[in-house]
Amino acid sequence: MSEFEPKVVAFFCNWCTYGAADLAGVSRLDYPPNFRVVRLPCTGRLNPKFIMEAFKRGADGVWVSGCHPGDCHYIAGNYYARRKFVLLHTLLETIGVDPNRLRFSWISSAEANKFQAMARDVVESVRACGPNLTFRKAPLALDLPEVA
Amino acid sequence: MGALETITQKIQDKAKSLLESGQAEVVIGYRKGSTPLVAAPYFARTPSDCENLIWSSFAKLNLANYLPNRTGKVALVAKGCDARSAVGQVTENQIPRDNLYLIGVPCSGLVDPAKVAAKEGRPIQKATETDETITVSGVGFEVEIKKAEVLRRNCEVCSHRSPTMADELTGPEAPAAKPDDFADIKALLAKSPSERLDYFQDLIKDCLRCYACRNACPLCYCPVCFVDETRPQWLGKSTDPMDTMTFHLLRALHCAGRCTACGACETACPVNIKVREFNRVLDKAVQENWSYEPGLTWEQKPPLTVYQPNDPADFIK
Amino acid sequence: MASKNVVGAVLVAGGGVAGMQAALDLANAGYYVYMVEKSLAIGGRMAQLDKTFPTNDCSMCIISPKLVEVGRHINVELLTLTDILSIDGEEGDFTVTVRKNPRYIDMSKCIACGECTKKCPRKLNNEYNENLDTRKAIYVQYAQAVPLKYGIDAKECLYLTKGKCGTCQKVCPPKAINYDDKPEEVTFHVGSVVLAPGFTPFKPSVFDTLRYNDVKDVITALEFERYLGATGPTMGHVVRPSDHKDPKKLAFLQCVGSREVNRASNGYCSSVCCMYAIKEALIAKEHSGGDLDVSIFYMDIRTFGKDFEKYFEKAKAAGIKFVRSRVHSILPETGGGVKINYVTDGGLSTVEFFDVAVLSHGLVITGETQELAGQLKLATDQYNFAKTSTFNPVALSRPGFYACGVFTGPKDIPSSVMEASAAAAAATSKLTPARGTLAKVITVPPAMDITGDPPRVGVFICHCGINIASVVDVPKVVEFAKSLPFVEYASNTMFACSQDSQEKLVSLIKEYRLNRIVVSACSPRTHEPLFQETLAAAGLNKYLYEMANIRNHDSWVHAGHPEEATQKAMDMTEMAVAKAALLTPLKENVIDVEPTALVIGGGVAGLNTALTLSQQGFKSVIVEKDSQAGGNANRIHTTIKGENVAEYISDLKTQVHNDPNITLVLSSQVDKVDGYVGNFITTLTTGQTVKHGVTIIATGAKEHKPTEYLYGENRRVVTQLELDELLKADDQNVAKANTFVFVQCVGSREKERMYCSKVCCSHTVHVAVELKKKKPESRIFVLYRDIRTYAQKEDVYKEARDLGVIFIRYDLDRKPEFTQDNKQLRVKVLDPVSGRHLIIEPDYAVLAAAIVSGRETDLGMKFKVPLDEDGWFFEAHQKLRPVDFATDGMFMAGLAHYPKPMDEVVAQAQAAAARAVTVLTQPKMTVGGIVAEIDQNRCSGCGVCKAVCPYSAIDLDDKGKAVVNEAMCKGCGNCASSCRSDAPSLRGFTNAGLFAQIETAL
Amino acid sequence: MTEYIVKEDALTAFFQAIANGRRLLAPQGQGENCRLEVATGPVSLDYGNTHLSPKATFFPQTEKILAYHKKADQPKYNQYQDLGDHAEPTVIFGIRPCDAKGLAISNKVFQNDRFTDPYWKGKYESALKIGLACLNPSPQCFCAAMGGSPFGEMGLDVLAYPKEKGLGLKPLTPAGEELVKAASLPSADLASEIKDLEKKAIEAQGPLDTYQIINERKIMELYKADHWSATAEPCLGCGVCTFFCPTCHCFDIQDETSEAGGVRMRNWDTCMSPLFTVHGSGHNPRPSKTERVRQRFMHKLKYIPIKQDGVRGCTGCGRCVVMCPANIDIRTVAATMAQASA
Repeated sequence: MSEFEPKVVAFFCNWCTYGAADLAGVSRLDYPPNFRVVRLPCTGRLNPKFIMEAFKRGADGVWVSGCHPGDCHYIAGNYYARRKFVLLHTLLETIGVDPNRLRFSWISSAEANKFQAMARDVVESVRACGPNLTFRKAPLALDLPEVA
Repeated sequence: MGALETITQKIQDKAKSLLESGQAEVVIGYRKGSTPLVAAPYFARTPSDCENLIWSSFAKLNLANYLPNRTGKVALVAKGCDARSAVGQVTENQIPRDNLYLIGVPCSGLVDPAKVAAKEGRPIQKATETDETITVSGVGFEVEIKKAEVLRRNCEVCSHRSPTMADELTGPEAPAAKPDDFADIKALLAKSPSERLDYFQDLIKDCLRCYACRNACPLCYCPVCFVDETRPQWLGKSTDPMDTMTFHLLRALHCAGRCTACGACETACPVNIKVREFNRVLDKAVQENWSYEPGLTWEQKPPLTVYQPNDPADFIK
Repeated sequence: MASKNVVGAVLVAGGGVAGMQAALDLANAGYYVYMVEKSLAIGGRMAQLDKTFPTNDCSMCIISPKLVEVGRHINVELLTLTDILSIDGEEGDFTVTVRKNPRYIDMSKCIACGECTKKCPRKLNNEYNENLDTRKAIYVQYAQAVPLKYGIDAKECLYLTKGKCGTCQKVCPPKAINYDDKPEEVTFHVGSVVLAPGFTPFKPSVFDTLRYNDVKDVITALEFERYLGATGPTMGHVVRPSDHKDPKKLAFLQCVGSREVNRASNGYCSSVCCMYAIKEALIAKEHSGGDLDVSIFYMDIRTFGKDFEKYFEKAKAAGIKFVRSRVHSILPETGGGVKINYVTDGGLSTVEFFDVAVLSHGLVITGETQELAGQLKLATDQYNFAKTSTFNPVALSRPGFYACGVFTGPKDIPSSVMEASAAAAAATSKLTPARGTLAKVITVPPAMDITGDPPRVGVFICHCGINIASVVDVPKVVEFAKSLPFVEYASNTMFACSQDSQEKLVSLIKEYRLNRIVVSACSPRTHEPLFQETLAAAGLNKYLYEMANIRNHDSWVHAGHPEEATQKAMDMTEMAVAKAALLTPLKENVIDVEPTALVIGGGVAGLNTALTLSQQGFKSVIVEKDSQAGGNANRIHTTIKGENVAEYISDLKTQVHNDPNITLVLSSQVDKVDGYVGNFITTLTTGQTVKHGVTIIATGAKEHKPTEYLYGENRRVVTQLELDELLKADDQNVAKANTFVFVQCVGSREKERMYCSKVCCSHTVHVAVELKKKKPESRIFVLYRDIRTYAQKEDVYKEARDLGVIFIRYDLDRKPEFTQDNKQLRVKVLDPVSGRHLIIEPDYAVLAAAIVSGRETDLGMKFKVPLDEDGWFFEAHQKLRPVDFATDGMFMAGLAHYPKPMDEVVAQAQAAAARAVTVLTQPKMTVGGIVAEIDQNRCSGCGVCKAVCPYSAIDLDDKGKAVVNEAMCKGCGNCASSCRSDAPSLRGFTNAGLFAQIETAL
Repeated sequence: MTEYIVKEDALTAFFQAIANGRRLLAPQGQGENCRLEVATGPVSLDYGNTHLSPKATFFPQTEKILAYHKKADQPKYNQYQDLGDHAEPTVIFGIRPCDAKGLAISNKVFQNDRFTDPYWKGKYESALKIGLACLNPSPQCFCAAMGGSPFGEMGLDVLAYPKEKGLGLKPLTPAGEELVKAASLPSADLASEIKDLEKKAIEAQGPLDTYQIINERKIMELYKADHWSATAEPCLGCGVCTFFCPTCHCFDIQDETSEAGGVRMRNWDTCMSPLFTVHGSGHNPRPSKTERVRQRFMHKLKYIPIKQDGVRGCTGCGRCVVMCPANIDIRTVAATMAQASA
């Protein structure tokens, strides 16, 4: 059996963390290819249901990252987002979703190294959790049930 | 006359005078239910209707649920949690303050029929109550039970039993119950994540997705609920456990910082799911992070509509 | 002048933050801008900063959108690597000759992939990192540089100097290297010139006792800033330079090269060092986990700006030590670190060890700027700063020349930005007839109607030379793309962004009737606008476009994993296609703009705003609640430069009175406000209705009424403004008086008003000097906490001391004590130098009473603009938008924003006018695009969206349902994620589109 | 046919015999928690009624009916394939007569001269149904008023009733007869005992004589009556009544997709939800709860009787009466319908 490769959905704000990822590219800072980025204008756009949708569809992990508090391109989007994250984080952690599956971070557009380190850490943390078998929708059964 | 009768009398008198004076077009209160252990919503529109109004420890629905989209002046019979919901609805523009008159009932906690049924296994044909006790009877039996032993979970712990925001109180303030210390949630947190997940998945395994919890909730007045959305219809309509879980998690998130622990959701649940378990996780978070309790003033701003630059969020790296 | 033709273009010299702001305001007001920058890229000093005070905003994060805006502006012509050779002619029509120095790179070909740098063998000091690490001979100035094009350092390149190497030419994928590039002289015409040459940090080498030259652990603050920077030599890790160990103790030495006339000959205060030192100290502590011991050695702490005093308090609370002492020498320690000799406040000589000594060096005008000023015959002061007047703070001594930023005096970023906007207004005050004559407009064909058409997606996968294709199997991605739903066409392209690829894209859109375009290439942050323009040119709504960043986010970072990278590129392309198929054309609507401004407040700020707007050809209505205009300035005698304020005010009033563009409504206030940017309707308390496109709040502030020091009990105790009134009236008692005591910070910098009123110290030293000059035998005492005569005002402080004014410092816990005995005032104060109490019996005690805000909460609510906790109006961004409100069409000027001296008030007023002109100059405004919209069937009217909208763009209509004002929405999507029933959706980032991306990501 | 007796000590053997290798569903658990489930523990004989009606056995809340593969390497990809009727041979013991009647009513919806639903048919016809008559009806019970009886026989193969800790059995169909015979039970004549017990049980329910009036009133008279908005006013619109109702049978067809393919399923729907009738255009013919509540009661008490030869759509099981969070009691509503003026 090949080693488990986690699938992570990442939500980045356009102005900071997406920029940091761009800069990491410019600086050729390599990191694992395990996540797919959904670009948002602002972490304030992130509806908690997006995170639920990612898990529901079988993501092994979710990573949300935006501008540092105070740096929001839209003045206060990340301040409002932060309160939502507090609730979502608390809720998922309490109901038993391994906290290592869900990462929140603030990475500015200048912090390419932080981005690289965080990317590695996210993937390794999720890898350590193993495949998400419990907090997802079961894959659709597409064939006739076997007749006894 | 016991406290229950006194309150009932005061509700009837107040309702009558409000309707007669035109201060209210309708008084929303409770009537006696058609089956045991039930008090049902009642809409009194004429002074003579008012004699059907009662107060009882079976008055488990939150009548603030009937306020949104209502036009005209309305008076509401409200215990502490209901009044706080109504205050929340005013701040959320669901009813103008001027259209609302709160007849406040100091509440000593309501009875949980499931606990009664668990205590008395035989089918109950009839139930009566005094201030401290209820008496249930059926084929060949009659049993008296202390109310304190069969209170709803949310009534055992309650920080605001008396509706201090009410326009009028129908009795002296009720003795305070101990506030929710979330001891059980804290105990749960001591368990492993997988044990916790098992616990919550088991909690909702019977859920029918009937959404009675939502419909009984005074906070759930959205014209279109997220579970009913199409384009994208992102939440499945089947009884898939993850879809069901998603419903409960998101409903809890939507109620966060707004829930007054009235317990209407659990009352309405036809399969006795402790729905509020999810809400309580967030009640705890809201109190701990932002020291906020909803429905205590007319000016309060729900916690997700404001922020502080130094809000705590240590988990964000 | 009026008879002559004027040129509708302006030269902006200098590409720092001030120059950029001036250029943008000019270009957005309808002028063509030539921006000349000496170096490879714009950005200036701010691009080197890690964080900015007092908000600790990430400097690069906030400046980079501005860089991109300048870089892409159709009416800003960027001339990098360019020197100004001559400027001839006069205001209205100058002939400018410049030399464009060779870059040796064809900018139209360079894709900034960095292959050249990777292979270049020549390592050199990296100036961007203050030479703390290295760069190559072919390089970009910094990663986010604009233009993002490489250049060759001709003096160091092996090929250009020795004819050997040529590696870069070999490895450059698009063949952009041109070793034969030559300097080129270019001549163009402009109507006026804005100089924003900036500064260079003072080189501390002249101070041999500070040992900067030979001790590694003595560094400059800018070097330290680079250590703090995430893109710096240690990636933000604070180290001791000598051994790269974690430092435990850090010292900042203030006023290195400032307030110093012996070695440095810089008598002025550099204005920013106190704040940047506190910032660097705080950030360093943050980076080191808080255990770091930091001391700041200072003479006076000058935290005079908005929220600066709180920042200072925060630093003290964080444990940063402030030591009042000027350090005379630093000695190296064996094994690293330094010993600092200093004398404490109490006079004790002390030696203390520190790991690193950071020299807070001042700001200096460069030799090149001095030369340019000389060549252009512009008057400068003894420190080479440009000479300006209080009442015309950005105009230089020669008509047609204007300046902003540090050239007119040391200042911080917001003041520079304010001046930049002011310079944009002033520089075009005579060019109004030519507005729009040279500015270009983009014309695009009408977009085709695709209503009801099924999605037909075209996918273009870019090789980016070898940047993508060397890692990602591009043909495989193309084949995969062809299999995706709705994809009608997919192909690969060598350079998607090249001119020929763009042309091909246009023809393919037509040939295949493509109505959605996906480009898998590089970052949408840099390239989306380019492709969107191409879509528009092809008659396709530009929002029917989606990008997959398979270079920056894929091939560049997964070079070692080609298979995974290919899979990722396929997934990213699939995600983009899934979202693209759900995109809809976004409408941009046009709204009318009422070309009138409402100016609230008729003080110096308001009057200047209106006059500046009038010069630009716009009408304004000034509302003044008093029965006369002029505000606080009516009470002021003279400025620190000695100018007569009464004459100035009377002149201003006459100008306003005679100006047909200005209506002054006295004894009136704002009653009711409707509308939004472009279309406000305001009713005044006089019943008058004003239709206006923009609003400028210039409501001023007032002098605090002291509640201490016997004020109101003894008539000899007066406030600063009261003394000015007495001086203005030639009061005989004052003339006869022999002894004056000035008390500073009365009501400022205390618990209930934790801010510095900014103007009092300067005004006090000015008045003290005036009094002393009039009557040299008079005895004048100034009781102060920190003297804050920032910038060139320091000279007046020095003059006061030279004239014998006595300065006695007091602490907040030992305030001067006032008593009276039979009307005789007696002031007792502890002299910290002698340690003894002094008793003064003054004829007048003058209290520098705080400036307090009008706390115009009600006005703020009417216009939906916020106030901060001290009651000052709250700007959109403390650094980069100091005169704008977050709400579009709303601006502020003067003391309503924060206390400031008159020259800064005038500059801010001009700046507010300049910002307002960018709105008023457009007869129609385009709104829409990526904005939110509300599905009212889903709206419960709960108001969450309204509460969380940072731009006040959402309101509830008369049915209680939310509506978005497209003119004010900025597209953040906060409403869409906060609504429980998804009534708002953000166009371009709809739930459906994002869900589709999530689905295809997995 | 004759009746039979199961002695207390023969119960276990009896259940084994009737199951005969088939799946046996029987009441499990006591009181409120009593459910019809695969019998793994002792079979309850003393319960009011099962918490849920037995309809989910034949008409599951979620039933997957068709599926397709998206991946080209899978057989028949991009073509829908039937997922079968999920039927298996089953014996159900302990259905209350009201519920059996409810199933019979639904059966006419799913199988009639115009239409046959294969998924229902397969499961309904592969199940043998043994009812358990009620000796002590609960306060919410009113089957008699709805034309049924605590000893009603509609839809059952065998009617059982508790007798001296054992059972009395009355086969009702040949299949029922065969089933009971297979258990080799002593026969007895229980007809008069059944009659007496039935009379007693009916009397315990109390009379409800409004139905006849409803039957006689014209549809539009009932429909246009002025009480509907007051009747609906307390309704929360939750639809618990429909989920628990033994005769509610409405469903919604949904597709769910994933990267691998898609599944078409049907899920219970509820006419109490505005979504039930909302059109693609956004128009909703039943825009408020007044129309929806009226629909439900008119359907149960007027429309179904018209379509099913007078058989009322409500069987009087009383679940909605107990479950309705707002205590909207169909008995009260029926009384109101009988009296209300148009």
